[in-house]
Amino acid sequence: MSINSLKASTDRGRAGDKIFSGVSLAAGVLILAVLFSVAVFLMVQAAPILSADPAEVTGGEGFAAYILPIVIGTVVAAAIALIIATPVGIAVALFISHYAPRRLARAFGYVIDLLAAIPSVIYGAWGYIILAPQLAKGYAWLAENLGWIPLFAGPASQTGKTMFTAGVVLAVMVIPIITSLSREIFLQTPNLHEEAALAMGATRWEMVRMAVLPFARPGIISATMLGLGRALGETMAVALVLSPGALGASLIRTGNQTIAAEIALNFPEAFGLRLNELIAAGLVLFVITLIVNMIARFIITRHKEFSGAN
Amino acid sequence: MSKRIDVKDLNVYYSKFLAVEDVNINIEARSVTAFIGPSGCGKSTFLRTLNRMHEVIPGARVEGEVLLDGDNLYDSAVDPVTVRGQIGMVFQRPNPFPTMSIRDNVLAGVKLNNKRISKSDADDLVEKSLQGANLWNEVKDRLGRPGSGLSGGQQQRLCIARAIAVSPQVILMDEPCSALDPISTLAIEDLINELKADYTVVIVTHNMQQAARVSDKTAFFNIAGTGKPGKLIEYDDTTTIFNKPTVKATEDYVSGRFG
Amino acid sequence: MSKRIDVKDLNVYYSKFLAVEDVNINIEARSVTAFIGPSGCGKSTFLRTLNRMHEVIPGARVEGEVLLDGDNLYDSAVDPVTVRGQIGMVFQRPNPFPTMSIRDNVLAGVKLNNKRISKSDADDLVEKSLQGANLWNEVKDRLGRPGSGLSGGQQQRLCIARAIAVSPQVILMDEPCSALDPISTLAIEDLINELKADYTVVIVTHNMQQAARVSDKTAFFNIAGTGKPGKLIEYDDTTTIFNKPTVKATEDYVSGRFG
Amino acid sequence: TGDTPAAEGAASSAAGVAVSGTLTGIGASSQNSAMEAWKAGFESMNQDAMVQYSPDGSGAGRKAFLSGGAQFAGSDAYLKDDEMTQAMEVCGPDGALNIPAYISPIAIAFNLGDVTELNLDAPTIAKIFTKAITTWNDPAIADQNEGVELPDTPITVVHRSDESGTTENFVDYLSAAAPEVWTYEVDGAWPADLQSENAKGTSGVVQTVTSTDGAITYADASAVGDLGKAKVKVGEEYTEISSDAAAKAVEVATPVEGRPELDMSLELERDTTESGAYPVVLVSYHVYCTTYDSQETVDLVKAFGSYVISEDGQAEAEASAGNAPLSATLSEKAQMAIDSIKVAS
Amino acid sequence: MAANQTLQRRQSQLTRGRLPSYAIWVVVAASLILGAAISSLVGFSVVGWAIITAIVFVLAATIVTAVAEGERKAKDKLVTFLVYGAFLIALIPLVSVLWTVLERGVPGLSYNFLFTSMNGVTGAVDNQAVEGGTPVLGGAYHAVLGTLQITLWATLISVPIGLLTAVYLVEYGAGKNLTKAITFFVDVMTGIPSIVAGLFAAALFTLLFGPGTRTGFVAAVALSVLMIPVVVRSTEEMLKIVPNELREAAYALGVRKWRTITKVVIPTAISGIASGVTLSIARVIGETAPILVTAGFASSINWNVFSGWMSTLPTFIYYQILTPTSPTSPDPSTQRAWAAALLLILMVMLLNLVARFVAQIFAPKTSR
Ligand SMILES: Nc1ncnc2c1ncn2[C@@H]1O[C@H](COP(=O)(O)OP(=O)(O)OP(=O)(O)O)[C@@H](O)[C@H]1O
Ligand SMILES: Nc1ncnc2c1ncn2[C@@H]1O[C@H](COP(=O)(O)OP(=O)(O)OP(=O)(O)O)[C@@H](O)[C@H]1O
Ligand SMILES: [Mg+2]
Ligand SMILES: [Mg+2]
Ligand SMILES: O=P([O-])([O-])[O-]
Repeated sequence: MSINSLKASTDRGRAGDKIFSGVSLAAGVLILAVLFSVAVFLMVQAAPILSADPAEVTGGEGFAAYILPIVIGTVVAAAIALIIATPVGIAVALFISHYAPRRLARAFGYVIDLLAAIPSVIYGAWGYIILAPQLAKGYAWLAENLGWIPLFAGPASQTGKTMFTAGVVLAVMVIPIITSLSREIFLQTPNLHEEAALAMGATRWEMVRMAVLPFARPGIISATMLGLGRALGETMAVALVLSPGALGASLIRTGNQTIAAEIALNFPEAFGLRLNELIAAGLVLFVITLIVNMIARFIITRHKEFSGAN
Repeated sequence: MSKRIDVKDLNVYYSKFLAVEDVNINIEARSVTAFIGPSGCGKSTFLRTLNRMHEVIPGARVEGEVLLDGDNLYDSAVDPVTVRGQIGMVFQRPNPFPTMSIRDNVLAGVKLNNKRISKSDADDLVEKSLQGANLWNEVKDRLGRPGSGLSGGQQQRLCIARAIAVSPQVILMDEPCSALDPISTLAIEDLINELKADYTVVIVTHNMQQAARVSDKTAFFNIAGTGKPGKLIEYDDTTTIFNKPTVKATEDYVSGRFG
Repeated sequence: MSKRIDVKDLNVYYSKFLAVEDVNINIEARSVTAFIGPSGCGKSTFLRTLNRMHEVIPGARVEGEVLLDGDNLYDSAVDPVTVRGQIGMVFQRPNPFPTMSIRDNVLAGVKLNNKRISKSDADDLVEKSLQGANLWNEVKDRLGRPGSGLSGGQQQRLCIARAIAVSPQVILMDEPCSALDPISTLAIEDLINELKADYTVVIVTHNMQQAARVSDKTAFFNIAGTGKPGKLIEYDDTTTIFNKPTVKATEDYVSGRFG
Repeated sequence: TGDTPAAEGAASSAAGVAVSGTLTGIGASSQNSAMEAWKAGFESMNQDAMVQYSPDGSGAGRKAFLSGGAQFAGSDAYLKDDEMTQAMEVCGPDGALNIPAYISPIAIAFNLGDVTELNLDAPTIAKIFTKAITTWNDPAIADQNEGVELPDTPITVVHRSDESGTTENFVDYLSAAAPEVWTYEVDGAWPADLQSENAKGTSGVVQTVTSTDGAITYADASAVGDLGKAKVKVGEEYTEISSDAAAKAVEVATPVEGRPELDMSLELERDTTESGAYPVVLVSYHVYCTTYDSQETVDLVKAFGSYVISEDGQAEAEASAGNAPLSATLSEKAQMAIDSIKVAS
Repeated sequence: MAANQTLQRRQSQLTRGRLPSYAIWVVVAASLILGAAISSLVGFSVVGWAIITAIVFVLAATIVTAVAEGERKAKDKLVTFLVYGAFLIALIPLVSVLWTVLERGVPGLSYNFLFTSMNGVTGAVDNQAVEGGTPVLGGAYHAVLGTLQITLWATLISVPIGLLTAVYLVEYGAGKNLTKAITFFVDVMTGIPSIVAGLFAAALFTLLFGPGTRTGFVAAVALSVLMIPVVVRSTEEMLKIVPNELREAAYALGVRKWRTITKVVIPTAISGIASGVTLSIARVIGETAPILVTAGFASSINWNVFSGWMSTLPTFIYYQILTPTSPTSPDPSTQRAWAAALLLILMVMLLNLVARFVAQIFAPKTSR
């Protein structure tokens, strides 16, 4: 039997591949390890709350009663943020990739990226110094004219530091995340497909809908999920902007709270069981993120066959 | 339905590079015109100026006039979308939408103008177009699968089906049979012959026999040398071009004696 | 340098879909083999199994053996990279690297493999490869420009230049002349003839005359019907295939009588 | 590039021993400004020593201290009994020492146009903060302020959104001085049932009140700026907020029972009738160990602790933070406590 | 004669049914007037006028187009308006924030601010500055250094790990269970509240090095936990859209997979990757909460990330705003806070430029 020449040279040549794939694998495993330990850390720290006497938990009615309102608050704040930021973010990305005059597009992209450059403390400070008083006027109007809708039930906050304001600030913080990733993907849409659409007599929007958006769909979902992560986990801006309180349907009244802000506001003075409680709240946030992301992944993989990379 | 095209003094640029110079040509309605010429001489470039696809490329621009039944496509008041709706195109490189199924690919253009097309009309149209492009038999069982999982030639025929589904008045085809076997090639040539009855057809081809078989008129493009612009050398009835061309270069090219 | 290829009982799948069934073929070293057959019959698919490019597609797999000078490519100990280093390929759809200049595209095989090469050697290699692909004259003044700013035919020739620049022992070409004018086509055919002296060449073509002109042996693939796998119908000396094929289907196909 | 020099001081500490090393404290943010002053003053006298203080919050400070993560804690409340027990683990059998270091009156501050002074008794204050009184011209307020023109502006209560020592001290005052009205638990968090406008941190509530007409809050006196301040009824008089009045309230406080002899945890008498005392006051402590592992640390802690409670130290703090200095008697007692700190045997 | 000629010139078929170019201005004018009318009904304000005018204009222009040019054109116009509108809307907060920061921050930017720390700056010093009208002392030099060091370390940790993980997910791990696990955890990680990341890092280092281990490096680790998911997910998306035919082209040349990835795949996606990395840096460089619990709070300069406390610009800003150095006269602190904010924004802008520059060098040459 002849020596297989195809095998002969392999070992040395393969080293690079082995190392690179090994290192990549190691990176992935490392992340897994870190995250796993974050999860363990959270669970260990949160555990005492489960066995705690309900009366000792803040609110005196057990952990579930304590966490539920702020879970809802968190979800509401994130929802407001995404409802505003997703269409705006995608539209801005489209503006930069397909609508703005080509020569200016790059500069515009840079300008929008600046939104990401602003630290969250500053968003917080801006939110309560500038934005909240402006919105407060609108809230008064809403309470007066649309007060019958529970979302706008009065009395409107006088300072404007409400759930809606917090949602708006979060939206502003999320927009650059959605925009930046979506824009890059829009720009990568194969010319061939854009041309195919245009050649059929598609208007610009039809071309976008036919070629760009389907191509970018998984990317847009990922971008939105990253934005959602930010909206759910943002701590300082919400802590500064929101005037928290009990859960309520009205978005323009003082009240509601988010998990991240609850942790940030109370952590400094937290002690003993209260600390476990706050960390358990963090764990709950984990779970929320997880559920939303799993849904998103599910949507992405369902359409995998029709991915644009082929 | 069909329209004539008259090109006057057309210069086509990629940024500063003049790719095609000074083209004057009159293409009759209800005829098939073939563009031939060596690779890189500007056939695709020129073809793309006929439905304003050229300007999609950054920096690309055009000087001169292209008249569709007397109306200048490049008039500032003209919306390229209107132009492209009337002048369909099949690209040199097949480009089905990977995110759409085969069926949706065929219907893509139709749905633009006719959202509420009934399911049965759509089915008919899909079948008719795919039959026309000689692809129906091969894909009829997998209309719901992505268009990207097709062989090269199948993709090319899919793009042809997509273009004819919208029944444009003029159809531009850039090497429509380049990836096709003789059977499919003949089918497409038949299709072109059929289309001619109602539409104006312009094709780019490297296949002299094909040009001779399907076209009424033939335009020969050539390029003098690297960096020089491509030019329309001769334009005449196909029989004339292939049998007694007036320009030496044309004769050399069609007879296979080059350079 | 050149190597022979023996294929034994090869089945090729896309996930569950059996695309090509039961191929047995022996390709001699230092010869040119042509694959012909109707569109969608599995020529490209089969060609891609010869240098293990098929498995790059998710879900795609192969059963059977492909022996390169007796060594099975699909042996589990074989590194596909080694295989591809020895068996070069030109794809049906030209795919120059958009991130690279024309020059870098030609040198891609060398540079991406991190082989050190002096500037003058590199220049020589670029010129030689581009000359071979008959592209040198057209691009010599713009070697630094991106490879994507070329015409369809130019891109195709660039990909040929890129493939021959690494001097593989076997070269697989999928419709290398599909977008080329007769001049370039002849040049590429000359190239193939030259290559034959040292290498083994396999081409897919829809052009019977081309197959007849350049190949020593011809394999005819066919497909029985939709959803059926493609099969190798007949494989023989080119002259035999074109003049007195043994199978009726082959005769019909090469003589232009179909169906 | 260099650090801004503070006052050049003599290169020796108050105790006369040259000390060196880094002293780490974590704790109340209320003390932060004073702490900056102490740091600067102390470091300028002891070139080789450095003090770092992270104003994470009292709870975080005590937690860090008890786990050995900080050598001293700043806390708006003295260690609770179980914390005192825990402290034995890091501090040795004698546990920790609570030493008052920072006294600050809490102003009841409001934004009411030209009105910059109001007389309020504890029940009225409690009613305002429980929202039993909702407009400024409510008779309960008007009766105590004859001659003051009160608008019918609605009252906006502003409280802290974060847990805080200020809140704890303020509600402690309310529950002691107006027990019928204020029935809520004394806690660093504002009662959940009384949610109103709120903001994070002292500067947050002050900012909110400043920009909201008719708003009222409670905040560290030094930070309230131009806002109106309530005079609080103590005994039969209305006492104006001042450092002296605050110091006086602390002076009349009684030591917490059951603590070691030298510990200085104070039980403030919020319902005092002592004339001239202002009982809405926050006392912030430094919590030290009774023993440390090394002589170097002991020297450092003693030197710093002594400086903080010294007349100089208190004066520096007052100049920076606008708080009330410790009285001489308290200072003396504190010095005794600090002197007792020694190396673990 | 002239009149005759105009009569003879027939209407182009291609422009038939197209609105003349002045039509848009008519709509603009009409919307302005209508907007003024409606807003004065509700209670006139310039903002209200602008908003109502914009809405009226979008509606009117869309309807006019729909009537004259058909539904498709109208939809196209509408989307165009919305896309431009979205951009303008996104500019509003940006301009507002930037204006706020500039207005309040520029007065504080001085040589002194840039090149001194807060060491020795007490409330008394600030009081003096306010009363005596002398320049505000104290600066953010220490915080700038802290920000740079901590962010640099966080980047050094997260970018390689994030990039490699994304490479693993897209290029090596397709369909494997490990991939699913990593994806799962990375997804969850995107929603970690920043303070929890800080607490985790603090707990980790307490476990490893004893209580009270607070250094810049601990903060860098905390920030990495926040950065990594952003890097992984954005890179993953960018790698996924690299056309397979480019990978095939490289493989066919006998190029090893890792070289294909580093030389072909990543350069093709570099612009998006760079954007993602900048985004992740921008995200963490402005974090406050995790730094507070991991790096302590210093008012003097520290060059060593592995020992001693550190401040960053956000924590500096945070404390300057929330616990002003002098509570009685907080203005100097506020001024320093805004100046620091401005500085931070400038730093991120610069970083952004650098990233774009880097991306430009490798980016695909897409003249076509
Ligand atoms: N990625 C894919 N996934 C699934 N099926 C595929 C894929 N690519 C090709 N096919 C199918 O496999 C069969 C053979 O395709 P192949 O590309 O090999 O044909 P071909 O002989 O090269 O045709 P052509 O001459 O048109 O290029 C066809 O039916 C095609 O639809
Ligand atoms: N995007 C582009 N930017 C710059 N130059 C280009 C671009 N596309 C094509 N060219 C150049 O313009 C010239 C004409 O190209 P064109 O594609 O029109 O050739 P063609 O006649 O269609 O050739 P083929 O038969 O090879 O398709 C060529 O020299 C080509 O290199
Ligand atoms: Mg072409
Ligand atoms: Mg093929
Ligand atoms: O000092 P505080 O706890 O009130 O912030």
